[in-house]
Amino acid sequence: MTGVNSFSRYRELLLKSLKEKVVDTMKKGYFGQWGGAYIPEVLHATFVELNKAYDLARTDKKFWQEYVDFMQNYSCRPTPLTYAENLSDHLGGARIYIKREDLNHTGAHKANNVMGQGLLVKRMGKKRVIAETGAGQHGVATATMAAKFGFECTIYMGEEDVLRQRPNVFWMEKLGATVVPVTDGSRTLKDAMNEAFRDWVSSMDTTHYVIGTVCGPHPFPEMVAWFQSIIGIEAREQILKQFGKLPSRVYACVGGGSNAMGIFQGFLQDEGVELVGVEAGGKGLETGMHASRMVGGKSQPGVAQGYKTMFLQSDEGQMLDTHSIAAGLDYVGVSPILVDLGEKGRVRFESATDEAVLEALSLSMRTEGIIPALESSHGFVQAIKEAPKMQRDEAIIINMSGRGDKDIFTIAHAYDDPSWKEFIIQRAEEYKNRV
Amino acid sequence: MTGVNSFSRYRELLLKSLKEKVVDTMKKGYFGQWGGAYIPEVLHATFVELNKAYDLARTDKKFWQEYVDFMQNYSCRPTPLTYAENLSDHLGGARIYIKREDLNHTGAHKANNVMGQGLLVKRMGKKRVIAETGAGQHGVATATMAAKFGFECTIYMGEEDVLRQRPNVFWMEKLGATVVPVTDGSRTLKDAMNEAFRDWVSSMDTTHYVIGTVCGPHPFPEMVAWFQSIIGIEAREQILKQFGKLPSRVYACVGGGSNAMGIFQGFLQDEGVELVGVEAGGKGLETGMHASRMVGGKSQPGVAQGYKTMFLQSDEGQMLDTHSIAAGLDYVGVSPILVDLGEKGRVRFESATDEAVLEALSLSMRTEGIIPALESSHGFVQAIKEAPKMQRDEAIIINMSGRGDKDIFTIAHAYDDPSWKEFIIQRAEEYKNRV
Amino acid sequence: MTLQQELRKRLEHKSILLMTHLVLGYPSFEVNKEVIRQMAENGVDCIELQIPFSEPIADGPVISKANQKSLQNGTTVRECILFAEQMAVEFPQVHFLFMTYYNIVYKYGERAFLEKTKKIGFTGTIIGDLPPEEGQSYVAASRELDLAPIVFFTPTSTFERMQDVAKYGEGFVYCVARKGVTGKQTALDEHVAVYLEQCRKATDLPLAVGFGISGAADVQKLQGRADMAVIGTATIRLVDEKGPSAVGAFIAGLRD
Amino acid sequence: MTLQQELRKRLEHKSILLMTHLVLGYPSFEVNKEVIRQMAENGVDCIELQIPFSEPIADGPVISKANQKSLQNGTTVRECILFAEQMAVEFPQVHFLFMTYYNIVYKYGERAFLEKTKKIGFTGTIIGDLPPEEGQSYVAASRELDLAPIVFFTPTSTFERMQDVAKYGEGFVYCVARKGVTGKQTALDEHVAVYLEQCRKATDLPLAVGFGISGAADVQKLQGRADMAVIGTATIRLVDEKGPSAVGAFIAGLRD
Ligand SMILES: Cc1ncc(COP(=O)(O)O)c(C=O)c1O
Ligand SMILES: Cc1ncc(COP(=O)(O)O)c(C=O)c1O
Repeated sequence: MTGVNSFSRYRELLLKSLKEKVVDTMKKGYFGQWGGAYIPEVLHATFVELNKAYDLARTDKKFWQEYVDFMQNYSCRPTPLTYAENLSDHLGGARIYIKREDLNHTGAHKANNVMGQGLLVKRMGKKRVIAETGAGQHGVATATMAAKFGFECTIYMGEEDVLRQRPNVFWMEKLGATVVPVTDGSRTLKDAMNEAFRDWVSSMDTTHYVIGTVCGPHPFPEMVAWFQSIIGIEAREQILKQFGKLPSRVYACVGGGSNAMGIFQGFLQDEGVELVGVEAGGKGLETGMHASRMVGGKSQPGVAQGYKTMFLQSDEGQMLDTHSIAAGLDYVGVSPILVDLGEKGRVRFESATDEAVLEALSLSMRTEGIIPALESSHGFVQAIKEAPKMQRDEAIIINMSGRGDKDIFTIAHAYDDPSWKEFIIQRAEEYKNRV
Repeated sequence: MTGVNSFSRYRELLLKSLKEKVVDTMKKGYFGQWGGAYIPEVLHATFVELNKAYDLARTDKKFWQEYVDFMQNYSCRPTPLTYAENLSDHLGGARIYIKREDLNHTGAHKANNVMGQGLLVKRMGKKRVIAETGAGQHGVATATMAAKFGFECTIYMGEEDVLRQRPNVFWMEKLGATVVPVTDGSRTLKDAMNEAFRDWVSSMDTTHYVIGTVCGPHPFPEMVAWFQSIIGIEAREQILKQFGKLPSRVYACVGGGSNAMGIFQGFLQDEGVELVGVEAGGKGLETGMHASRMVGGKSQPGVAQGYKTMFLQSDEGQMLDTHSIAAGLDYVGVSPILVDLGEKGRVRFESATDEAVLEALSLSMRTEGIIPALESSHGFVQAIKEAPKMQRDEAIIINMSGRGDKDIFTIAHAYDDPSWKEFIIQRAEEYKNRV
Repeated sequence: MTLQQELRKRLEHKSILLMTHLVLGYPSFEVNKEVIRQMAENGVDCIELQIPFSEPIADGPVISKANQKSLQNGTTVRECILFAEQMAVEFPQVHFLFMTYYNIVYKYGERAFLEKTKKIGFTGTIIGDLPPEEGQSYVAASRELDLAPIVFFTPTSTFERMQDVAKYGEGFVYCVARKGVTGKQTALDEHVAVYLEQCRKATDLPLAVGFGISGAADVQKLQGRADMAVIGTATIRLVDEKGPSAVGAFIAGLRD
Repeated sequence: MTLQQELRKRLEHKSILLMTHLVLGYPSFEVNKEVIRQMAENGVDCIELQIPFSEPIADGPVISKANQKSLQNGTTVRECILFAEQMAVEFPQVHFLFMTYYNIVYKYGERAFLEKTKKIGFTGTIIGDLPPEEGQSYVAASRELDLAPIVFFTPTSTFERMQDVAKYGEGFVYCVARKGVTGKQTALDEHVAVYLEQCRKATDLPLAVGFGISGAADVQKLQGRADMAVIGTATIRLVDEKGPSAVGAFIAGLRD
C-alpha cells in the first residue's frame, strides 16, 4: 500500500461523512440525542482547552500526517487485511477478510487512539497523562505512549482488575507508570473511570485524561473515533485492492465502541455495506450476566461518566454490574455515536455469548493460525454465523481489534486446561519455597 | 514505503552478495570451512529434494513475490524502523533506530523463516511439518504456519522447556499442533532438534522439518538466511529514507543467528557499516554458564546436528550445557555463515550478561515504550554501551527480533516482582481449591 | 421569598451562614435523622441531602464510599424523597436542597423530579455533573417552579465564565474553594481571597464556599469574604468516628 | 585379507553372518566385557562398539538413552579406545568396528582416530552422520590404512545413489532395513526383499542388514537375501531386562 498520500483525501471524506451522516447537532457534541458533555464545572476550562486543541489538530493537515507517520514508524501501520482463505473455505459462503489490528504495537487498536492523543498532549504542552483501564490493554497502551513521549503517567484500575490482570499491571509498572488500584464501587472499569475523573479535576493544568474509547464527554467520542478512523480508511482501500469491490458486511466487537467506530467509518458512506456491531452476551442475555447495551432490551438511556447514552442501569438510574469473558467489553455504557447509528438503522447490533466466543476462537486458531483477543472473537462469532448463508462472490471483513495472547490466563482457564493449572501450581510452589 | 517492487531488485543484489562475499565454496553449502550437510544417508533423498525445491524457488522471481505478498498480508511487513529519539537523547551520541521484528505475527522474526518454508512445503506437496523449539517461539510460529497452510504439525520440545514455557505450549496445542516433550540429553533445545531429526528419518516422504534458525545441514543455513534477508532489505531502504545515509553499525543478538543474518545481509556489501552480533553472556563468560560461541574462546570447531560450526563442547567432542536468561539464545551451536563472517572480520562479536540484559530492557521500556524480548535485549545492551561514544550524525540500528511480553514469567521472575509472585500463588490456590 | 432573599435576611443577624451535607441512607436513615436534628438545632441554615448515585465522579473517597454503602444498604431514590419530605416538615427552620448527579434526575424525569422537590418543601437542587450548557431545560423548569438551581464557580473559571454561569443560577453560587474532589483539606490562603473577590464581582448571588472546610478556623477565615460556609466531608467523618451525637457540638463550635 | 574377504570366507561355512552392537560404558565396561564374551563365544562375526556421543541423531530411544547414561557415567573416548583394544586382543575371532558420530572422530583428529583404530586391531568404522560427500578424506585415509569405511544403503536410496555410495565403501554395506531410527521393529516383508535385490545389484560388497532385527525369525528371513544380520537394540534391551548372562543363549538361538 502506498497509503500515506491517500490518507488526507480520505480524511476529508470521513470527517464529512461523520458530520453529515451521524451528527445531527454537532454543536455540543451530540449524535442525535446522544453524547454531550456532562462534566463538573471545574473541568469546563479544561474541556474548552481540549476542544480548541482538537479542533486545531483536526483542521490541520500536518497533524494527521504527523499522526500517520508516527503510526507507521512506531506501530506497523497500515496493518494488513488478511484473507482468511481456510476459514472461508471451511464455512462456505462469503469470503472472510480480517483487519489485523492485533499487529499494532501493544497488540490492539488501542494504540491508534492513545498515540493520537499523545501527539495532541504534546501540542497542548502538558506533561502528565492519566487513564482508566479494565483489562489493562488501554493502560498498557497509555503507559507505552507516556514512555515514548516522556510524560508522567498514572493508570487507574479497579482493584478486582488489578488482581485479575497482573501481567498487564506488571508491564505498566515496568513502562514507568504508576498503577492505582481503585477500591470504589464494583472495583472495575467504570470505577476506574470515575477515579480518573477525580484525579483530573485537581490536576488538569498539567494533566490530560486519555479516555480509552469513543465514550465520555465531548470531544472524546468524536476525537477517539477520528483517530480510530485510520482503521477504516486502510480497510476500505485494502479490500478494494484485494477483492476488487466493497464488502457486503463489516463486523466488529463493541465494548465502548472504538474499534467498531474505527472500521465502520471507512464504510459509512457506502450504503451497500452493512455494519454489524457485536456486544458481549456473557452467560446469555436472559441471565442478566452480560454487557449488551444495544441488544436484549435491558438498557436504558442515561447520563453518567460525562455523557448520555444507553446504560445498563436500574430503573432508578444506578448502574448495574456487567459480565463478559472479555474484560474489554465489560462496560455499562456504549458510544453515543453507535447508539445514534443504531437508531438510524446504519449499524445492526448482535451479541455473542462467552461460550460461542471460545468456539470461534478455537476455529480461528486452527484454520488461520490467528489468535484473536477474546474481545475481537465476538466479531468472529457473528461473522462465522452469517458467512455460510452468503454468496461466494461476497466479502465480509472482521475487525480483529487485538491479539489473544494477552488473554492466556483467561483462555487457559476457560478451556480448563489441566497442564496450565499444573504449571501455575508448580510455579507457585517454587515461589513459596523461595519466599 | 512502496516496498514491494524494490524487493526483487534487492534480492538479486543480496544473493550476489551472499555468494560473493560470504560463500567460498557453495557447492556443498560451505561458508569458508563451515557448514556442510552431515546427515544420515537415509535423509539423502530428502535433502536432494529440498535442495531442488529451494533452488527452484530461489531462482523464481514469482516465489519471492509470493513470499513478500504473503508476509505483507499476514504478518505486517514491512515492519517499521522506529527512531528511538528518547533513548538516543538519553545516551547522547549516535542516533538509535530499532528494526521492529516484534511487530510480526506471532511476535518475532521467526515468522519470516517459518512462512517462507511453509510456502516451500506447499510447493513440495508435503502435508506435515515438524520443528524443534526451545523457548517455544519457533514452535508457536511453526504451529501458526501449519494452521494457516493446513499442514499437520508436531513440535519437539525438551521436557525442561515444556515445563518452563507452558504458555507457548498452550498456544501450540490450541493452534492444532502436537507438542512432544523430549526426555533425552539435557532435555532442552539441542535434544529437541535431535528428536526432530529422528522423526524426519522415518517420515520424510510426507514431512518437512522446519529448522528454526540459520543452522543445520545445507541448505538450511542459506535458505533461512534468504528468507530472513527481508529484514535487511527493508532496513536498508528505511534507514536511507529516514536518516538519509547508511548506519555506522548494526546490532543483533545471536542465538542460531537467523535474525542477525537477516538484518546483516542488507548491509553486507556496505563496507562502511559495521555488523555486531551479540551472544548470550549468561552469568558471565568466566562462570562457564553462558552460550557464547564466538566470544570468550571456550568453543571449538565441531560437527553436530548436521553441520560444522563452533560448538560449546568438551575436548572430546561432547556438547556442553549452556545457559542464558533468554531461552532463544541458549544453544550450543551457531550459524556457519556467521562463523565465516566472523573469521573474515566482517562481523564483530560481543556478549551480554543476563544482568546487563535486564538493565537494557528496563531502559528501553522506560524511554521508548518498547519491550524487547530477552533475546533481542542482548543487542540493546551492546548498542547502549557503544552509542554514547559515537557522533550525533551517525546512526545505528538495533534489530529487535521479538517482543518481550512472551517472557513475562521469566522477566517478572528475574525482577523478583513480589506482586507477580503473589498473583501466581493466588491463582494456584484457586486452581487447587477447584481441583 | 426566594432562597436568595431568605439567605440575605438571615445574613442580617449572622456573620456567615452554614450549609452542611449528608449522604442519604448512610450509614442509615435513622442516623441521618439524628444528624439532621443536631444540625438544625445548632443553627445550620441549609442542608444538602445527597441522593446516592453509583458513579459519583465529583466526590472524593469519603463521600464516594458513603454513596456506595448507602446503595449497598438498598437505599432507593423513592425512599430518599420520602425521608426528605419528613425532614422538611420536621425542621422548617432549615433550607433543604437535594444534591445528586444528573442521571438520578434524568431517570426520575426532570420535570417530575423538580415538581416533587418543590412539593416536599425543598428550596433548590445541586447537580454535580450538570453544567449550564446541558442544563438549559433543567434551569428553566427550576425557575418556573421557584426552585434554586445552584451553579458552581471554581478556581479554574474565568471571570467571563463566572458571569455566564451566574446567569443560570438562583439562590446562591456554590464556590468550589479549590480544584479537586470533595473531602480534601483546602488552604484558605491569599489565593482563595483573590478568587472570592472575583466571584463577588461576577454575581449578586450570595456565595457559598465549600470543598475542604473542616472547622471553626476555616469558617472564621471565610467571614467577610463569603456568605455561607459549606461543611461536607467533615461531618461524615465525624459521624463515622464519633457517632451522630458529636455533631451538635461540632456545628455549634463552628461559628463562635 | 580385507574385511570383505574375511567375511566371504566365513560365509563359506555359514548361511548368514551376525553382527551385534553395544554402547561402550553402558551400563558399564564390566558388563560390556561380559556381553562381548558371550557374543564371541556364541559365534558372532562382527561387533560394533559405539563410542557414545551427546547428540546421537540417528539412534532411537534405547540406544540414545544408552549413549546418555554412558556419558553420565563419565565415559571418555580415550577409555573406550583402551577398552576396545583389550577386546580385540581377547577375542581375536571377532571383527570389531567402531560405531560413532563424526564429531568424536573430528575432535580426536580424523587421521589419528583411524590410525589408532587400525593399531588396536579393529577392521572398520561406521559413522552415523558422515555421508560420502562429507567423508572424502575419511574414506581415503581409511583405505590407505586398510580399514573398512562402512557405507549405508537405505530404502530411500535410488539405484544410482546406491551405486555412487558403494564406491566409497569397503568391508560390507550396511543396508538399513527401513526408514527411521534404530530400535523399531521392521517387518521383513516383500518390500524388504525387493529392496535387498536392488542392493545386491548395486554392489559386490557383502550386505549387512540392520534396524529392527530382533530374533531368529528375522534372521532366518534374511538368509539367502543378505550376508549378515545386524542385531542392535535387541541385545541392549535384553541386557537391560535380564542381565548379560542372557546374551549367550540369545545369540546362539539366532542362527539354528
Ligand atoms: C482487544 C480489544 N478489543 C476491543 C476492546 C473494546 O473496546 P472498544 O469497543 O472501544 O473497541 C478492547 C478494550 O479493552 C480491547 O482490548
Ligand atoms: C525473539 C527471538 N530473538 C532471537 C532468537 C534467537 O534466534 P536467532 O539467533 O536465530 O535469531 C529467538 C529464538 O527463539 C527469538 O525468539
